[in-house]
Amino acid sequence: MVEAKAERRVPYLLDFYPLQGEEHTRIHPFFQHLQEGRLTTTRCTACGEVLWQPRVVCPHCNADEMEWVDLPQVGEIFAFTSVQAGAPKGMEEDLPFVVGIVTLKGTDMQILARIEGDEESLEIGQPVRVTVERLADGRVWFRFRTVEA
Amino acid sequence: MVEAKAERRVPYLLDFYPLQGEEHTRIHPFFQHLQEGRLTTTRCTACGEVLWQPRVVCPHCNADEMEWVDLPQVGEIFAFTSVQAGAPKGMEEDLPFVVGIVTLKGTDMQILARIEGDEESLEIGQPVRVTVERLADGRVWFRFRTVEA
Amino acid sequence: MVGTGLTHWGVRKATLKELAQEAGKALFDDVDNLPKAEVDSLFVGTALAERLAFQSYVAPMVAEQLGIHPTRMLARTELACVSGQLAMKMAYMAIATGLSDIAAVVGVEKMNLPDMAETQASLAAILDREWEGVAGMTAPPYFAMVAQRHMYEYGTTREQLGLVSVKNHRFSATNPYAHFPKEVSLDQVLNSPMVSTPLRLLDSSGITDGAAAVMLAGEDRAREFTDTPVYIEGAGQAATGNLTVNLPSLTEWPHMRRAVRDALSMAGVTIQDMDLAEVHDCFSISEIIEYEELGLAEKGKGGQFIEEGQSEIGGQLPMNTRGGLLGCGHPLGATGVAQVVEVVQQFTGQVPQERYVGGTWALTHNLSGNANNHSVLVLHRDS
Amino acid sequence: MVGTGLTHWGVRKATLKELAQEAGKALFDDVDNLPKAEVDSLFVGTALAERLAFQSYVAPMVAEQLGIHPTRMLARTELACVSGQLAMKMAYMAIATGLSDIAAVVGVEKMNLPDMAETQASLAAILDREWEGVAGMTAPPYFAMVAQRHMYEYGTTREQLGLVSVKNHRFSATNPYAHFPKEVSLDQVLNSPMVSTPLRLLDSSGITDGAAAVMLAGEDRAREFTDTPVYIEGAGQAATGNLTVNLPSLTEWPHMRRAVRDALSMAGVTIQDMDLAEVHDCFSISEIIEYEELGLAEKGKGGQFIEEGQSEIGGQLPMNTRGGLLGCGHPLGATGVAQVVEVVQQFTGQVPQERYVGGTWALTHNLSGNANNHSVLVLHRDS
Ligand SMILES: [Zn+2]
Ligand SMILES: [Zn+2]
Repeated sequence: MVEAKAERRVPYLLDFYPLQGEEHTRIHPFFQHLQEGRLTTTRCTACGEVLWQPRVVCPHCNADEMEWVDLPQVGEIFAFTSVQAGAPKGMEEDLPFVVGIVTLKGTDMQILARIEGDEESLEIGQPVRVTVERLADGRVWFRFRTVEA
Repeated sequence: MVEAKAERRVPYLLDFYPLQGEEHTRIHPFFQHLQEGRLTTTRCTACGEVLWQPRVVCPHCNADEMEWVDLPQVGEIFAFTSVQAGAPKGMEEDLPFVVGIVTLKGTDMQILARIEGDEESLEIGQPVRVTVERLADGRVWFRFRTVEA
Repeated sequence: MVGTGLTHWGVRKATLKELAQEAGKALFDDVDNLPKAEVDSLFVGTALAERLAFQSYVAPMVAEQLGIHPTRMLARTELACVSGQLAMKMAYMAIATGLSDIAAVVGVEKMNLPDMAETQASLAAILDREWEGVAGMTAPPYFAMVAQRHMYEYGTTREQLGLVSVKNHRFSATNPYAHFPKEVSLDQVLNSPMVSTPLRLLDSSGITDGAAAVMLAGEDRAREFTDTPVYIEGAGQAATGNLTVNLPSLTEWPHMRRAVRDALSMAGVTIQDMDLAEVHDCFSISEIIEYEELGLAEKGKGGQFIEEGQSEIGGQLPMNTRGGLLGCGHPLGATGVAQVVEVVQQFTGQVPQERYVGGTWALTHNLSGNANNHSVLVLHRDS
Repeated sequence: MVGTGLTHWGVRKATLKELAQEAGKALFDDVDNLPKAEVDSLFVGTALAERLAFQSYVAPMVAEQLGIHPTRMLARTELACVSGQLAMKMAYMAIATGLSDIAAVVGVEKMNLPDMAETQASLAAILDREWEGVAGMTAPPYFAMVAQRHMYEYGTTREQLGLVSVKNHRFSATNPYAHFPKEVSLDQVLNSPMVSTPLRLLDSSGITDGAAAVMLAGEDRAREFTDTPVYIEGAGQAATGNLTVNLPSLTEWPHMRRAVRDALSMAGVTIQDMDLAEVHDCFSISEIIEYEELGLAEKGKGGQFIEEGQSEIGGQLPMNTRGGLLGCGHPLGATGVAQVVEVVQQFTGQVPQERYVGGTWALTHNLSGNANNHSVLVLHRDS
């Protein structure tokens, strides 16, 4: 788990994290699941398509009956970079940080997120696991961290 | 003069007041003049056109040699409204406030600004005078206030 | 146009993306024999997504939400309250030039934020932020001054303004997609909270989340998808300003007259040929002035026009039968598209009997900012 | 195109409005026998004015800054780094459909703020803010991963990337309007500060303020204003995505191939007919992949292409003779317009001898976001 920073209230104009409650988004279960440590997405009950990110309408068959499915918690790094300069407002103190694309185990689904861990030792193909990032205001997000192969 | 509010640093995304220094704008003399209590604008030295707002290129003749001219400090109200709800971020405490269009004396030039004074007593045609608004960070802006006819 | 789609409008518990998905579903359900792969282009009208949704580059995002992969054109248009009509016009041009065969248009806006003062600050950036927004100017104070001058110059009454809202709410009461689907009385309008003197809450269009969508195809393919295609036959636009104090007048909008004239002339018709019109009633005073600039009422007599019921069904020209911006709300980028949706649904008999007009010719009008820009489409269904 | 205008690019001590005025002056000075009143339409390409200038609804503002009053069309296009080319394309369509006779196009962006972290936050909103920006993603990390994969899959070398920057800075050294008007050595590139591994500062286009403008007229009127009109003969665009993880590949851009193919085919020419090209070198890796997707280098051999000097003057196809985004900087909305300006100035012999190519056929290419959208124009001067 990634610890919350000290609370700060930024304008919505500069707040990168999605608003997560039922009053803000129809995919609020995603965030509830993430609170529980589960990485999930939607599956179309009509055509079976599983998509990233979660949807309310299926782009393939136009149905709008979705069910929530768990995604693998582990995967391997497909690409990554260490950001050394040019952080967006609110992320200046994070520099340097690593962002990467992870292929989830047993799927061809990829997810982009921060990757925790020693940048020097990262490489393409390295195994990683989801970890939950908790914000001071109660919201959650996710990152990956390296694990033993 | 309108007193400055307590200092607050807002993101540029929510900062309504123009950046006023030479490093930010080619019309920085406008703000310097306003610091001195003068309301000025540019006059095209090629075709003589006087325009609001100040320019760096004349829209009429395409020349870019401008000179600064003083505008009348007084004028009369052409239209006004008292804003009672829906203030932009940072202006919530100003509610209710009056905004109006003022025709500058002896010209057909109009300027839009806040109007200080008892809203109930305002009327079309009422005489007003420019007053300088000073921000805590040293920047300036302008409003009008009612004066005796 | 070969199909339409609407989301529910209001203070929606949904994101910009989710609104786009809903509009896409409604659209593809309506044109159910059109495979998504045949949609070669997408035009997205949205005004303030960069600020209100903290999201730029909305066009490819909407494409992904709809599940289409544009192979000919992909564009986002922004022109404040005209953003949606501009997307329509760009799609029209793309098809007319052969740069697209089948194009989707989506107008979408998410306006309600947890901190509405941030929404208002963003709306203040539609006017010149440095010289007008800084004074606290947004649309309501601008149109309030327009109303003040119209009352001062022509004797227009507070009651006449209110009647516009009464009419448009009567129409929106029959529109399940509207933000405000219920009737209001003149008393209710005149006693609603003051927003910016002399305009009250019920003189003002709402701050609304919503989306609207239309599918366009060229004449050669339109009948594959519908028996009753509706065509864009005329387009006109004119602008001046930009600062409020540099407008020719607060109460006369000569550039609207020009846009109307050009659009009608391109279509080879006159205003008398129109069966209905959707005009930009962002505030009650706007519709009053629009009666005048459409050439239906003499200058200064717009108030009398509504009193006489001339913009009602059965009057000289029924206007805003979907409920207008006053009744439906005004999600900036969606409005211009939703007006076209109403016209198509009127022409094809898809509206409730209470507001049915039908017909074969219609005009849609949007203005933006401090009314410094006016844009008009003329629509036609082969009879 | 019958005329062009550029401002100086860089970290400018000027506002968005002032940049627009400067571009307007340069444009009208260039087309000095065209009265402003005859310009009936204006198309403004700008990406992030809502955030970086706290100003929406930029089109009428730019009209006022230029002193024109559009009576036919007024529009603002936004498509991130393609915003400017999209404005060009909309003007082309307006003229082709007769909705405009003479149209100005202005691309403008003010990007440098006192707090550059706010600029970066706004740039992060070009990618999907909720699912990618939130992770700290902006363009550099995206193209850094593209570079990592291209090196991993094809053995492209750090030095090959650097050579793109060396070439483009050699060109920008002769361009007084460029943000970075001086040559750099390969050593300087390889030792410049790291931005996002493996990309360094000199692999990256700058954060630049600037504007560019073009005047368009139809074939029937163009020769009133110039003896050497340049025409848009082809246009292509294709998009996919939108999320980075939903792209078909990081290192292959099949939708770029499609946009190139369509634009060339519309013009009835092939890539071999081109005399020069302006391609979107937002990062050094971008130009390498573009060699491949233009069909000039085999897949994976883009690095070899620059090593062999094939994109230099005298090579297979000279590219980015104005200095590209690497040498000129990248004011988002201005770039696509400035590329067209370079082509026109090349065709009409208005560039310094050191970078003169001339010719009669050229291609301009822009990509946007995470390269999920590619747009191409083919330009021609009657010989
Ligand atoms: Zn499905
Ligand atoms: Zn002049």
